[in-house]
Amino acid sequence: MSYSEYSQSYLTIAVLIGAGAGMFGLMLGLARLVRPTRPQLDKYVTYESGSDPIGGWGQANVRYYIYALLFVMFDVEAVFIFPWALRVDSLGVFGLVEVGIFIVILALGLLYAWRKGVLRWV
Amino acid sequence: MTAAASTLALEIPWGVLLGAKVMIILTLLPLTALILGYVFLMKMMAHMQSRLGPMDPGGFHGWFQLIGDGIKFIQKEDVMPADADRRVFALAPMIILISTFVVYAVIPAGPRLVVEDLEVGIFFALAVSSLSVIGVLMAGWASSNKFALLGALRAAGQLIAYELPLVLAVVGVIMQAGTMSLQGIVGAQANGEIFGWGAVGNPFVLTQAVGFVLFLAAAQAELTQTPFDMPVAESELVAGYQVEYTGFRWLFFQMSEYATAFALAGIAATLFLGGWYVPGVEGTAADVLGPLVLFAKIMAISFVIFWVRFTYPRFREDQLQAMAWKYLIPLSLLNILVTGILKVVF
Amino acid sequence: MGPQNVAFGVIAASMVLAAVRVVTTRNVVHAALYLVVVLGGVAGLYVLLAAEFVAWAQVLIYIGAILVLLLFGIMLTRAPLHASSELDNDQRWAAAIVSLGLVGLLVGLLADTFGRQRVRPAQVFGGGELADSIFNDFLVPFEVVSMLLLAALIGAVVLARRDD
Amino acid sequence: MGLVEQGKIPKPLTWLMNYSRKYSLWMYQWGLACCAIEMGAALASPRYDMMRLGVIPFPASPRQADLIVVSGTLTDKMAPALKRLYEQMPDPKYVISMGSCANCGGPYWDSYSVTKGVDQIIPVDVYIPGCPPRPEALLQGVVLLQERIQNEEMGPRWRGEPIIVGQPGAHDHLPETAVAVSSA
Amino acid sequence: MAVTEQQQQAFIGKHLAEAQVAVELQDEDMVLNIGPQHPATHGTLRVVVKLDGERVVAADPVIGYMHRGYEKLTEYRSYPQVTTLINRIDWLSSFANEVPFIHAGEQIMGIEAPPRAVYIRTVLTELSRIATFLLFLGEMGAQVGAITPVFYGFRDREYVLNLIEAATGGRFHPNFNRIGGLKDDVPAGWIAETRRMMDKVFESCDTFENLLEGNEIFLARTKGIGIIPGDVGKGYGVSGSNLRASGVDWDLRRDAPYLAYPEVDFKVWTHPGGDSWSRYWVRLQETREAARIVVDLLDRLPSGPVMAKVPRIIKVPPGESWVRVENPLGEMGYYVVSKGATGPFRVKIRSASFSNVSILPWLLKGVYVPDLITILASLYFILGDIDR
Amino acid sequence: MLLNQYLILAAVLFCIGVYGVLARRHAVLVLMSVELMLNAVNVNLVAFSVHLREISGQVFALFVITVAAAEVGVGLAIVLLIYRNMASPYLDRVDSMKG
Repeated sequence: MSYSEYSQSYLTIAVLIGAGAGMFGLMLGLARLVRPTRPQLDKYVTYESGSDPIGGWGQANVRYYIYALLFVMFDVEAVFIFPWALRVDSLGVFGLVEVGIFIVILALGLLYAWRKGVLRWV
Repeated sequence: MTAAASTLALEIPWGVLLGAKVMIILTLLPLTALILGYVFLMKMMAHMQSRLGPMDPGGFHGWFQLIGDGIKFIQKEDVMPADADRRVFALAPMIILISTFVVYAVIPAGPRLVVEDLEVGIFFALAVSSLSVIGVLMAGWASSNKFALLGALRAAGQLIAYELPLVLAVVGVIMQAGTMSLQGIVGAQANGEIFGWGAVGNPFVLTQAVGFVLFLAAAQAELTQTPFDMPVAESELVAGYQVEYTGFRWLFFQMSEYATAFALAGIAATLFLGGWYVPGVEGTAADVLGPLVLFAKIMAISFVIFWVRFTYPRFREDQLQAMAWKYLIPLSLLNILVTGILKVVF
Repeated sequence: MGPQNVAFGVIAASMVLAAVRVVTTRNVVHAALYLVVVLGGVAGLYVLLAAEFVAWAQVLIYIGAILVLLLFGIMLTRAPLHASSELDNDQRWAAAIVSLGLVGLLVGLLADTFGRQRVRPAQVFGGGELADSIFNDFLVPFEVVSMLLLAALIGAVVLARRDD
Repeated sequence: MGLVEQGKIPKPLTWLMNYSRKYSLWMYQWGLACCAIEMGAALASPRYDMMRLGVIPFPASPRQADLIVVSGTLTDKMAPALKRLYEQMPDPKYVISMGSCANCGGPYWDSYSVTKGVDQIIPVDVYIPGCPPRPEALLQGVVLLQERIQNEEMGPRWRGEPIIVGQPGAHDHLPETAVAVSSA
Repeated sequence: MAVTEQQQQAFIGKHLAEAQVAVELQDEDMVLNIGPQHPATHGTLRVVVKLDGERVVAADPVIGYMHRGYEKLTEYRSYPQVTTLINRIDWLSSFANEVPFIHAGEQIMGIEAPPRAVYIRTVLTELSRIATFLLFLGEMGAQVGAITPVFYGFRDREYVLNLIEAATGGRFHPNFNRIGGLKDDVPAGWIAETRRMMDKVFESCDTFENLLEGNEIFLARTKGIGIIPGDVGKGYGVSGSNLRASGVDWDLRRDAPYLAYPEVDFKVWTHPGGDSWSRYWVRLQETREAARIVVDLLDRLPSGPVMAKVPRIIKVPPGESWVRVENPLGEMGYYVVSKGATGPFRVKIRSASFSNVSILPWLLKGVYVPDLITILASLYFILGDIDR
Repeated sequence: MLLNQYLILAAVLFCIGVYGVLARRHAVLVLMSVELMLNAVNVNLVAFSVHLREISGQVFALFVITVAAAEVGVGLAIVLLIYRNMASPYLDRVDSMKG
């Protein structure tokens, strides 16, 4: 694939992204023409089952952080595995062993997290 | 597409072609959402529950139902909570929509019918669809609503946890096909053979059955469909991160959900079921039949997705995460290693 | 002025604007979202440079993973919905002077060194070429990367775990 | 200001919009008392299956709902919450008052804690008598509401003006008990 | 007893939650209102929960959103009018509600209903039990996220409602009981029809067993969730299936016989688990058992009148009576004081759900939000029965 | 395209990152500024890789991304620890080591 063909296809992608945003804007603009606006006292109150929203708003649980962290690590791993997957044949046994070690080391991390109990809710 | 034009012996200028492509994708997005929503959500669910589903709207079996919903949502007021972060709140659905709809660009529907056959096609699709997490977090945070925040965190936690099996299940296919281009993967399946018997090609569902199951399970979770619908669990979080969204903005969430279902089913069909390929059809005939074949395969896969959705109760958040981390991800890593070993040995 | 240059201009301008907003905005979540723009812009630059695989790796890892991690981090530290004036310390002016000085210095140096050298992407780099390079030339770093990730994982788990 | 309030929507488009509003009544999953069970039967029982009429019981939050069926006794303690939830629904929105309690207090007409009629706090489009009304009655109420939506003027509804029915026109043939005056 | 200590903790936790709201949250907890409008609360219950992430630190049910002032209203109504009203306390099993009040009246007046009336009352009570539990079986699925069971629940419930309607004229609130008997006899062909429908009920119980019991996810969501130990349950006054699911073998139908129950041989189902699953399981078994009781009673339905001799205008002589029965939701009791007028002087209602939800602050401590929903669904309360 | 386009853009990004690191006191914002700097480096690496027709630049960019992932992971864990102990995400509160 030559660079010019390549850039054309990405131009298409870029135009698509633009068109997606355009459609979003267009539809909302259309809706704006038609829809009513009727301010009512409670309409802009945050919904909380019909009660007054009380107290501080929100924080997350540290558990999610650990999941996200595990995800980042394995995502990075996946990105390294992809190129290898393209060249399994030419890299042969050598590549396989390399990637095997790579995967096993990261799997150790998962095992560690598992053993440490961070995959449970407590 | 380019070559489809040349078979018609027409030289279509690139700009016109681009416009046509964009228009096709733009119409496909709501159209697929409508089809999936109507066929599965409205009708199939109703019949599974010994009901009829919408019958009145439009006269014939309620075909107008979802179109009517769309037109109604245009007329709905756009409400933003006073506490909300207005810009972020407004933009979140757009991010989710775009992350879905760019994926359509790389799914081939015939030997020459593809918007852009990127060299890194499947990787591109995975990367772009991972952006929806940002949109979900934006929506949940900007709503200033506790249900929304809890829902967004659950959704994000779930989307990322199941992103991995999704990505890793694809690796096996790439290993077998030796390319990341979706067109190339279809080609590899069309020309492949199993143990010297190549009559139906080599749909990777046969050799990558584990990968296929992993992919479907992960897709189910990515779509936040039951049993993985914790983020938008009605009976708990009301509507999760979408709770404060009204009117058209909310419709965009729904549309993206069904469009994503369609796109993921399309990718699954392409990766594992041979995409547009059907044995015996080649050349221009494949360009005509290809979209229909692909559509049939997509509907078959979507049927499974929605079947599961209407049958199962939902997991609890920790069970859901445990399933991803303790079963799906180790299994997909194992799948990669085994595929690699087999590939290198044979 | 080729189309590539136009694209570059658009991307660069939005990146710089967003980057400035990252370091000046008074809302933490907004900063993270502006960072999305910068990171997306970087991916765009990679695409322009025909580094296709790296571009989408950037999107997958940086935006899809690292930024989500950052957002989780922000929400764990209680992200307020409204602007807060406490995000900056009192060294703003000093910092501005330092970085402006640095910009001047670097730009001067670069202009002097590379002048009008051109960059001509000739070949598109998908993943395959990267694999060849990684598995032939960078084997040790590759394995070290996995050790690094493992170490980071263990470290972070130890740090973030609540012992109750 | 939208086009509807200025009356600039052409007639066929008005018809289409009314038609789609009519068949896309997303109803809020929420019940108050006895009637809620009959409402549930109308929605979830395959025999009645209100979804046939395009009433989708999907949203659990008021933000995506078009229709609220006040099904059951409204108490004075609940009334502010009901009003808030009603107001949190985006316009255009419709209200069906289901059952005697919601209409007028029903058997609790002399109770100290019951609001005698939900129309004291929110405008009602259709009243359904009964204690509780059978699911069929709710279906009939929905059909009446749909008829009203099909024939309504969008402008007044958009502006939130009182909607008077009973003038010569579309609703003459309807029983008086079922369709009454709604005021916003 | 362990209860008081935990009760105290729950109480302190609740007040901490309230104090926290007053002084801007200091730590990582947040206060969330679940209800009065929320799909999980079956109407208008409001549970104020204090959350740490997704864990419930303290939960405080706020009731009264459905309070209609029953006990006051009964003071201004005559006996037949009160029967109309109390139908609507527990609106799912209306017929079962009428029985204890009518019994109380009959006891004070010294009247006994004829045997045929007693039998039909028993049959109708069991039918309303089936109707109630079928809804529960479907609803429980819906609350843990399965969409389909609720439709089956409603579908099969119609069979029973049709029977009740055929016999009493009212699908929902029959108002069929009179002091001294029943308004009417059952219509012709009703008995055969009921037998046929009971077969369908058995079938539908099997369906639910297949749909939910064999489902791994359903098991994972309910097993070990919301465990009520037997003595804690008794301490809080939990009754009915909820208590039997905690292994307490206590059923008023057997232990304090009324209606025709002494003449029926039926099994009181218990389960030692005490968790949401056991509550589900016990109710499923009780649905079957109720259908069996119905079939059994129909076989031996005595003939004769359905109304004893009572004056046209009922005046109950001065006196008082306390009647309690085993309703589908649990123990329902009426304490009726009469001063000789056409209406009662004072009625005190002991409703099952009120006591059942009083265990919530204790039970919800430390569970996760999804489990909270499961627990609320499995306790199975009716708002009217809580608030009256 | 000029090589310097990329290099100068990277330099500007880098300096914005430097400003952020110096001027911000919210720990997460400092981490974000570090990300800016790392990305600037990556742009340089890839630009040179293409300019010199040498793929190792891109491999290094991947490695840098990896390192950034590890850095953010551990960095945020530390921030969380600080937040938990000091109830504040601001770095200048962490001065108990100061004499």
